[in-house]
Amino acid sequence: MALLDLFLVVGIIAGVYSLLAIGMNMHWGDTGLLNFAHAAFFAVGAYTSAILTTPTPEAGLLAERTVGFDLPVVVGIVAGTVLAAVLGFVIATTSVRLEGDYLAMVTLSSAELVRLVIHNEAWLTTGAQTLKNIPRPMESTVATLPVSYDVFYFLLVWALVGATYLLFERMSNGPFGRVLHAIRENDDVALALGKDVTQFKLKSFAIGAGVAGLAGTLWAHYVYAISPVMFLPSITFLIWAAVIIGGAGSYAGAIVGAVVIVFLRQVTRFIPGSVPFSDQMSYLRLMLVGVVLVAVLYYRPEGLLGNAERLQAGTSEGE
Amino acid sequence: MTEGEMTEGEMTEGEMTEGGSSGGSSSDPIPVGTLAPFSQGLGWVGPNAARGRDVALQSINEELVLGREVEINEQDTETTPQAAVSGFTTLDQAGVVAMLGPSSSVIPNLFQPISDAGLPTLSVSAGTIQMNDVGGPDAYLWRTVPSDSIAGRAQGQYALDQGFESMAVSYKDDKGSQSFSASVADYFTGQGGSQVADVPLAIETDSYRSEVQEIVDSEPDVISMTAGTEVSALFMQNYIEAGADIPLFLGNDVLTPDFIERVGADVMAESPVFGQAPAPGPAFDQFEQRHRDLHGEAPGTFGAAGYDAMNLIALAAVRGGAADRETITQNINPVARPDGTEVSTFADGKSELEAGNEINYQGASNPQDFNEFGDPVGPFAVLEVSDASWAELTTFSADELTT
Amino acid sequence: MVLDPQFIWNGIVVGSIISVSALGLTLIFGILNFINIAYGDYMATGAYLAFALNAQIGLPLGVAIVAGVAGMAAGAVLIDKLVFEHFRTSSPVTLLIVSIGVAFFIRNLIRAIWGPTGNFYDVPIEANPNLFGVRYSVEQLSIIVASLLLLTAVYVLLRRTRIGIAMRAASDDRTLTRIRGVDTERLVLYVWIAGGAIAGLGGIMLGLDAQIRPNMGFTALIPIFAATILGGIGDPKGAVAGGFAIGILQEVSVVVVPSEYKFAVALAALIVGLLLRPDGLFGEATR
Amino acid sequence: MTLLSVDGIRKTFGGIVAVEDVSFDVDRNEIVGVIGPNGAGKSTTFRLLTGFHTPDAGTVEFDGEDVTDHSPDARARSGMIRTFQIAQELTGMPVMQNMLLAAQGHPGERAVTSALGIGGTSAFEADQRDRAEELLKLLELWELRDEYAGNLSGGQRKLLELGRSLMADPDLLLLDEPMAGVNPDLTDRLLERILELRDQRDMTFLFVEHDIDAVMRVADTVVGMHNGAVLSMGSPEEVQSDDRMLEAYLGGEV
Repeated sequence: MALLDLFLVVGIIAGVYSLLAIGMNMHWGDTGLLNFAHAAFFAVGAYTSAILTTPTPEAGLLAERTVGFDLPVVVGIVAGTVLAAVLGFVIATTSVRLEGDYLAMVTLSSAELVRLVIHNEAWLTTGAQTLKNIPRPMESTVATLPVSYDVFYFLLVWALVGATYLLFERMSNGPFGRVLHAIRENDDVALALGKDVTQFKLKSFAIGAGVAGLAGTLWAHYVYAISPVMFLPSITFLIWAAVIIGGAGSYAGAIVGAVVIVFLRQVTRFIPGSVPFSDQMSYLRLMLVGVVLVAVLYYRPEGLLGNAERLQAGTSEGE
Repeated sequence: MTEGEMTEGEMTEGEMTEGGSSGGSSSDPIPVGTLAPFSQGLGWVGPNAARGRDVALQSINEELVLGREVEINEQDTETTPQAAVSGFTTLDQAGVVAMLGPSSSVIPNLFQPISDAGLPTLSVSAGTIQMNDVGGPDAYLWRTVPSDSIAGRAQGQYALDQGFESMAVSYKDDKGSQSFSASVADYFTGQGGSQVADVPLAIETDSYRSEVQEIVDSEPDVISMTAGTEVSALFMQNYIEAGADIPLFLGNDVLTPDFIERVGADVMAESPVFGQAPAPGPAFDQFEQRHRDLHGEAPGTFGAAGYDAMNLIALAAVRGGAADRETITQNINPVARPDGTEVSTFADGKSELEAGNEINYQGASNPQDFNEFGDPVGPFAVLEVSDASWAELTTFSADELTT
Repeated sequence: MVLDPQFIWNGIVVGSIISVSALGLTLIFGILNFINIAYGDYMATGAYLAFALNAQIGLPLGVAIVAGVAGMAAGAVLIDKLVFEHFRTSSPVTLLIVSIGVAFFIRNLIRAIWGPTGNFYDVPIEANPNLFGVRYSVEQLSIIVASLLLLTAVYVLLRRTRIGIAMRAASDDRTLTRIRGVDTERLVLYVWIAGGAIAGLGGIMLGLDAQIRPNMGFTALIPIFAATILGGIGDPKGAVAGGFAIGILQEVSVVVVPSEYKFAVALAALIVGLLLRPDGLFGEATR
Repeated sequence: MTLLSVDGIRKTFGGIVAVEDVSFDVDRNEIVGVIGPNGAGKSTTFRLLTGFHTPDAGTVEFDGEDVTDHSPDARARSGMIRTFQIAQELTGMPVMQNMLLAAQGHPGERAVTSALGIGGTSAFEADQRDRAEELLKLLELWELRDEYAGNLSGGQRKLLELGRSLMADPDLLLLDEPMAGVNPDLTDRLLERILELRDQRDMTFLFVEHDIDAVMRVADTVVGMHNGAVLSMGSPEEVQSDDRMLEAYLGGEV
């Protein structure tokens, strides 16, 4: 049983990361947009939902937050998703018309600004202090069922991953995705064929950011408490690694990549503390992620589940 | 290797469900967890605490607990709740009977899981006042360092005793430092002092020159600056550069020889710098000596707290006669109750308990007398730098700080 | 409100560091045509190399700085041989992602070797002398002088030497240069040496003025990006001007903006710059 | 009846004049060729017509509407479709997808309809597949419909690009040097198709071309450019016999 519990917790984290990777795949895999603000969308989803679903805390020495709404969790989840999408839209409007490098720099900087705001605007977010007592959805109902809460939440998260996967697969394989793919390959062609490229890019950015926001809400309602240190840029880079390893352009690949990354980190937890360099384990883990990322790009640029033939055809001109 | 580990975990589990009493097998080691930050922001806390813990562990494994050795399973929280949650579940799954370590950055995420798992946990570093009303046997949670509100009183009281009337408060913009600073300011202003500036110090920045300027411009009698080593060092550098000579209080975390060395012994001695720390517990000197013997260096911040936490867990198991979660939970307070025979090592405690006596564990970081929320109350010392080390100026007793 | 000249001085110091660093980034971009996310970590590596030699081994600071700069120049070439060389024909975006992997590796290697906390060079801390109400330190003076020397040297290199002129040509049009018989692989080698050395120097300057942290370069990337974009990405002259503009703006902003939001000034400048002058301060045809 | 009217357009780059006071009209169902030596300003003119550049002065009217400030995609939606000098098929997409992309007014190109398959998406898609099938068969690319476009030969790519443009059902098709890098055999086929399309589908063509012979064979009107200005305009024979044009070509070829 206990091993199952561990599997459930790791599985829930993997599910949340999968949603993040699905959003990123819409940006990069489908549309070719360089998004480095994923941690910010994740954070906005988490904080929005947490603030909306908790009551205003009692005044205390540190409880500086002066807002709280105590709304149902489902409201928080929807609002967190929407607000993250809106933020994605706003960030993208500044630079989506320009070349990809600019978008990369702007998104990376914007994400840090978002974290700075969360950190400093304590009246809204509790600032550096932990925003606590976030309710878990349907906790009392689940308590009457013969399964543990983790089982319920695991199923909930993966049901949402499944639903999101199906929706995004259809979007990607439908006419909308076709335009995104065209934009990824060549903006000018899409323009010449009458596609409003900027609008499509903004939509893609907003939708992907929204899914990251959804992931944030699910995470917040699972871990009881959130703080700004949970949303460092390294999350964005890990999700990039997941998408590349899984295979850019493939939603199944995005999920597989996320699961691989999460389980890689968990497996190294079983290494006993007595082996050499165990104190450096967390750094070695991240170094390994760096090496794997570069190796995948070199040996298997299409990733685990990406489409090699497409990639081959796509670069046949040596461009 | 991974597989081997997993099998072991399952065996422990099987044994617990079958026998009900874990005292059953006399040879298997007792699994105890350490869940602390070994990397990222508070990455220096875990190693310090673990070295202190190992000093305790050395004699525990010579004497044995109920005839068994204690085996440590160490998990890194990476200072972030994500990693802390999966680290916690890993320990829970491995069947550890008690756990020590987690810092204030992740503790709020663990309140509920700890109580769900019924896994007794002793934090060795979380001073946060968010924990003031959480803890004790019902919550399975203790800490072996005093609350910031007590430390804050010590600092505030000393400032008042010196006749300082106005204070500028500055702090690293993170959870722990904010909590500490808020306590100082709250006490100081509550006793009639005035606060003239409130200056947060951003975490990842390259200078605090403008912040120092802002503080100096507010013309305080005294500055209270709370931060970890990194921010404190940079603040000190900018404070000295600016030629400021306003008395400066530092936070608990930097009262180490290492910090003096980092900033420079001469400037630290010349500047009007003070600090306050829990007055070392009765067992500190012998702990320090054994720490030097084992590791070849003096204990770092939270080392003594790690030592105490390990001893308390082991003694609780001895007193209760079983190494399981519930027994340890029910016996943490009893081994530290003030009316027992005072002991300061595991060996002494064990022999007293085996002789049928009650004990009062006197720790290295602190006497470890817990209040109803699992917080230790104890005396605090005010320190200044002389001869490249921290020297005691005065001490406030536990009574002075809690009334 | 009268502007405290101290803020301007601080801004010039910070601006010098950003300018030097932005110059290295933009040179690499000009020739290799990709944004090297690991650049900040190159800076940190330079700073740590010098730290190891100075504070840990005990060499004089000057020697340690030269060795740190040279070490990072060699390091940049080594990383190119190990990693980037194998991606020469890849798209700029692939290279950018490769550089994320490199950044992950370097930053965590630094943490594993030197630990996660900050360090200082072996420079005595003392009260700074005061001139006309402006406090300055010897290190700050050296930073400004060194950055001016470096900027002049690079300017001369790009204008007057064969290799520099080839670099500029390559930066304008890589295929054109190939046709005219410039050995692009050799150019790439030179640009990594120059870019690596400049990154190392930028990191050491930052470490001298502030402290040496594993994350120092990554945090510095945002103002550096802002300077690069403001100056027109790939344009050395613009990067330098952008660097000073951002540095001074950022330090002076504390008069009106809470200091926690100091770095947001760089971001705001970046976005305003993008919206108004997407091609940079000096305008056109850089891309 | 005039379909496209260009009036006094001008474009400079960093002080250098690329196009100066260019004016001409294209009538419905007409084939117009723009010719000129390298550097004559043909390509810039082409980009000004298609919206990839905005003129400093002058106007472009299409179908009676001033489109001077319209973006390329807006112009495309109003019926002006362009091709590229170097065929820009989307290499990582199959031939059929390249064709379907060009369909105008696709209800499924909204995210929601695409994800849920509502709003007549499938019916529209099926119609477009039929149209694409017809065109691909006409261009002898039907067998290759599932092949990635990047795997096609150079000539097949040109044909695909033509087919894709036709999928958009344009009123005016703007071709950027369609004969460049194409073997004579294929040139003949392309020209044949253009004439057929003009007659059968009532289409209008404007093309910029370096290859004068090709232009002379099909164009109704030829615009001869030199140094950014219109040098000569009229029937192919008139322009061909214009001495200034001959001189320009000779001068330009040095």
